[in-house]
Amino acid sequence: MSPATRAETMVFAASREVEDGDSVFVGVGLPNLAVQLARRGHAPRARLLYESGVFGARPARLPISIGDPCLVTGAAQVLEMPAMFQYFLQGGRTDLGFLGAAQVDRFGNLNTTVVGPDYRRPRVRLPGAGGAPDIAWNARRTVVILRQDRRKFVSRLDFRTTVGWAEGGRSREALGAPGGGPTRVITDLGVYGFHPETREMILESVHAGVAIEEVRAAVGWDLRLAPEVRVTPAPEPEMLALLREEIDPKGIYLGRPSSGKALSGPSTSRS
Amino acid sequence: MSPATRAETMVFAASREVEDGDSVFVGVGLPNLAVQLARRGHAPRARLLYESGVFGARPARLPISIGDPCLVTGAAQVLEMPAMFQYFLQGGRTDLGFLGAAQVDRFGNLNTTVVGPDYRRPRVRLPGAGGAPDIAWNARRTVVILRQDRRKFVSRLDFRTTVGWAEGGRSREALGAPGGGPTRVITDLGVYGFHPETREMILESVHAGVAIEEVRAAVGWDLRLAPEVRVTPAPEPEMLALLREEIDPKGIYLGRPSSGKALSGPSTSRS
Amino acid sequence: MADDARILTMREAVARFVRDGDTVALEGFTHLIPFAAGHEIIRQRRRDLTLVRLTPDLLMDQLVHAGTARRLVFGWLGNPGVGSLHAVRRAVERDVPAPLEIEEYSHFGLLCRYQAGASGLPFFPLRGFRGTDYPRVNPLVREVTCPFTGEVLDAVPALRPDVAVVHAQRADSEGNTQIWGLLGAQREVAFAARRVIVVVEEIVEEAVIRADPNRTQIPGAIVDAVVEAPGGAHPSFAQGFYDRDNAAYLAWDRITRDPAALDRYLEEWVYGLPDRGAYLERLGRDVVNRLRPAPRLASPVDYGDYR
Amino acid sequence: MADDARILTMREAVARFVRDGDTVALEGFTHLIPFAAGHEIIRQRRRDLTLVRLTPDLLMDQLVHAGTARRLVFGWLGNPGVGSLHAVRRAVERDVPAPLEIEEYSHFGLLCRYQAGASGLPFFPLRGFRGTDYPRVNPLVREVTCPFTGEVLDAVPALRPDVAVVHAQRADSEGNTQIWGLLGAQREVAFAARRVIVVVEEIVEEAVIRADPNRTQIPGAIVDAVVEAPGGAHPSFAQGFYDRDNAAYLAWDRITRDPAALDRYLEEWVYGLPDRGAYLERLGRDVVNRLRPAPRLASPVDYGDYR
Repeated sequence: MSPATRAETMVFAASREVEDGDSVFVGVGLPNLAVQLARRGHAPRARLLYESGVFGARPARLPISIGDPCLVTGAAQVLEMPAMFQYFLQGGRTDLGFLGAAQVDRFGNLNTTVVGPDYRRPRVRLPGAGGAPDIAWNARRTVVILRQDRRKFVSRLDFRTTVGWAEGGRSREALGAPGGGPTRVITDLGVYGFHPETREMILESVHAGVAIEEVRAAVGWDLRLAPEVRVTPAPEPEMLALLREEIDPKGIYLGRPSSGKALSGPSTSRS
Repeated sequence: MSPATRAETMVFAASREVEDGDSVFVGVGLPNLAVQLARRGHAPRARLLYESGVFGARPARLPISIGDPCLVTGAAQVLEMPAMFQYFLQGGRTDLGFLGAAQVDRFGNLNTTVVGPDYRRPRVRLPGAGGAPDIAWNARRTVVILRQDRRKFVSRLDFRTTVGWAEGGRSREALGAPGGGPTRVITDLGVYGFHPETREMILESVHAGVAIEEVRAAVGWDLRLAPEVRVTPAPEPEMLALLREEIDPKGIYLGRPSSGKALSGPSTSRS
Repeated sequence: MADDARILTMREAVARFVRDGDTVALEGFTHLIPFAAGHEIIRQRRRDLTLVRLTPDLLMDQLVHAGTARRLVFGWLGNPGVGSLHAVRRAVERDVPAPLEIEEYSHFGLLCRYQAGASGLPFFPLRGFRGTDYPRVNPLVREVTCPFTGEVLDAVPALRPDVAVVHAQRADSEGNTQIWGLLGAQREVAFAARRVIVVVEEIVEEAVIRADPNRTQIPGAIVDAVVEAPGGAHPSFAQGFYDRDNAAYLAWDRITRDPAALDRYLEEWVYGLPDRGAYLERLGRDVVNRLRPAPRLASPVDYGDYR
Repeated sequence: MADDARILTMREAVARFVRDGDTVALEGFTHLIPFAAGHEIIRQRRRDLTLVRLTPDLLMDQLVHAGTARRLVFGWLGNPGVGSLHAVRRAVERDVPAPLEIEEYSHFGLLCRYQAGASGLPFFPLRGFRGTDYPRVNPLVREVTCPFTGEVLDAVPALRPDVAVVHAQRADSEGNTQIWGLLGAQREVAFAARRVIVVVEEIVEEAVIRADPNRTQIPGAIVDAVVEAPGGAHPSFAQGFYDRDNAAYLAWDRITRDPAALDRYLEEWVYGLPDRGAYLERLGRDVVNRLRPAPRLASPVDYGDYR
């Protein structure tokens, strides 16, 4: 079997963030693969939540959107959206949320609204908030997954759609946020944590074959490193086989290791 | 067929308050009989609502409480109670509500909470509010049904559970109430309306055989009379037969005209 | 992926999750009243409870008379369709056998407290107390001003019970719970509570639940204990399983007026019995059969197999 | 007691209940998107509409390109799982073909606006905008202070659309409407609206609805028109009836990038067809058959016959 690609390593790293029994807001694309992988491995009782109103989904195919009918059939509960947001999210019943973004800053705040300095006349009009602000605000842990480049890791967001650690330090707490804030940012280059005091993003590991300079070049601020930047653990062979053969057998999100092709645009979008 | 009793006349008068197509908060006992009668007569499309969460009930037997299972089977919709109160009542989707009371004052305000001057040490602890305040506040029309005596028609309530016309005049409006306020009070002696300006209760009709002095004796304030106090219309024979033979065939609420016995205590309670 | 750790006997569930001094919400609006659970709370002699219920009825009369309660939070107090709760009234009117604090709302007011609790909000706005005497006697009925219209509304604070106890028709072993017929505020009180005990007519395979996910009211994620207790809502009813035992409600009107009769009732039907199975045996097969309705099935619904 | 006066053709329903300048909410979260109704709004050339939708998608691209909209109120804007809505983007980024005002919330923010509208409240409190840039760009995101804790929360005002349009699986002739699968905010938007148009896969006998009253999402009391339009949610899905036509979503990504292609699409699929029946005919039996899932029935439920 060929070694894990960077994208596969990213998905595997994300899957390690899921704890058994967690109620997880999933989204589609890469986070979905990560949670499916976790459920097949160390977290068989993780429960999948979707802002469309589904709790305990057991999709029989790869869902195309967070409102795919395969998420409904066989689920434990489907409820109206106001109840999903009020009771599961605002009510503090969510352990983990996965989010994507067009821009992320050093404190894990996210922009999915507009690119460009003028909200009224944006250079690019992005989808907007969806459920992301509420997932990030309320979940006990939030993990951001995105493919990395310098235009995405910015020193200043064009628009703050979703609050991570706000201005760092205790500023998130000062806003009154009940959830735990972002714990990890996972990209196709490496894995980041946040400093426990300053709440600034810290490079914790790089994927096999990625140089730290390559990472620095893909970050728009002066990136802090962990005292020891490790190499992200590679997926165990059986996990990799599962990912390739059962979870994304057509390579819709991860491509074929041989071809390197994959659907990238929408892969971390939430809807 | 023996002529209508006072209780039967009361139920018939109440049934005339139902308009075809109305969404009506019913309660059990006398209001239920009134609405059933209306549905069999001039208002076949009146829809029965219960604060227990039922819309469009078609009970196959006389319901014992507002949460009787016979109200569920065959209903058009059953929803959770918060939705019932928020969407049907507070949301302004109710045309008519029937209410009972332990005490009523000249402005149609109701007490179902305590008897005695001290709330903390009541002479009689009554059931309390239930859904009555919200029905009276939000329904476009409210009709109060109760068996009348001087202890019930009081000059001053011991506790105001439910707002009718408040202090009269435009005081209900000043409180911000969206519903239309009480339109009728119907007892076993007569039928009352409210003065369009002062909002004070006015005797409009007495039931056959009831003297105005008998009514005055059962009212704890100086009762106003309509310019012409009529005799309450007697039920048409076919309506009376319906009431006796089909709607309350066992005489649970109305007794048998021959025996005069009836269940009176809970007959206008809501639960 | 079934996990049976949550399936407990009633004795275990109450012993583990209901503590002296707790705020305990026992919900079920006329329907699915958790009598079996309430009786176990009496049997285990819990004390100083704050009992919360939209419509305190026979069960509350029993819990109060048995001395479990320090405080009662409610919306409507009575024997529905029959009369008064005299045990509660003795406590409120005359401190007999002991004083009982009361905290009183309309149904809607208490429902809004549950909703705030379930929603992680500190308060909930509503219309419904203006012009009434409730704000005068209950300091938890306050005002809030709309930041758009300037209108003054009522507000109630969140209620987060330590424990919610609800009865339901069926659940799987993870606690995914389905209710049909009157839904009361079961879902809201469960989400509002810190611990949740679900009592059901039957524990079913998860496939039964998952074949109709819209029917699920309470997700397993928030359930601590699942107790199977068929007939556990008697003398109230369980839609499709049994009718209200109206004779028992009528009989209560005599029992509740006489403290000695109430003592005897508790001795015979609560303290003297180990569990709901024994209760049903004592009640007799005749009564159980009499209360069973003829079937009336829901219309079929197809979710489709998407793969 | 059936009353068939509410059963209308789509043409009649839109002609009667959707007016130029109206605020029109078209709901259905990825599921049951009211494409057939939206196409009729385009066909009748409504103008100056304020369109409201949690997730504007292909349908909104079409409505905006066709010139029906003056303003868009939304929570997430995109072709779900595929990409962008370029017609909407052209209008927002470059005023092409005409300017489009936008008013933007999170999903939760807009859901709370519906809930306030449905509940007769002037506002709804929530947590979710603090620390974001939304209050800066949307003056309808404000603050409210909890009268119990002093905590500052976010608040949004009630939204009461002139018209709500929802698609559903089935309704009776009085408009009692049942939905299963994703429920979105269909119930809330219907209660919030002044007029309600329900489009269904099938109009059924009232006995079908009344055999499962817990399944009813929208009561007939608030429904103005019931339109039968099988397949009316295509290319989105109707749980149990058909799957999402993903090929159509992928194809849209090409169409939406090219205004001329979008013109051709509207000509062929909207203006050039009288109704949804003709649309399905043009789509072809093969597509319809391909999208039909194998059956997966809900588990039985017994309501009991109480008499």
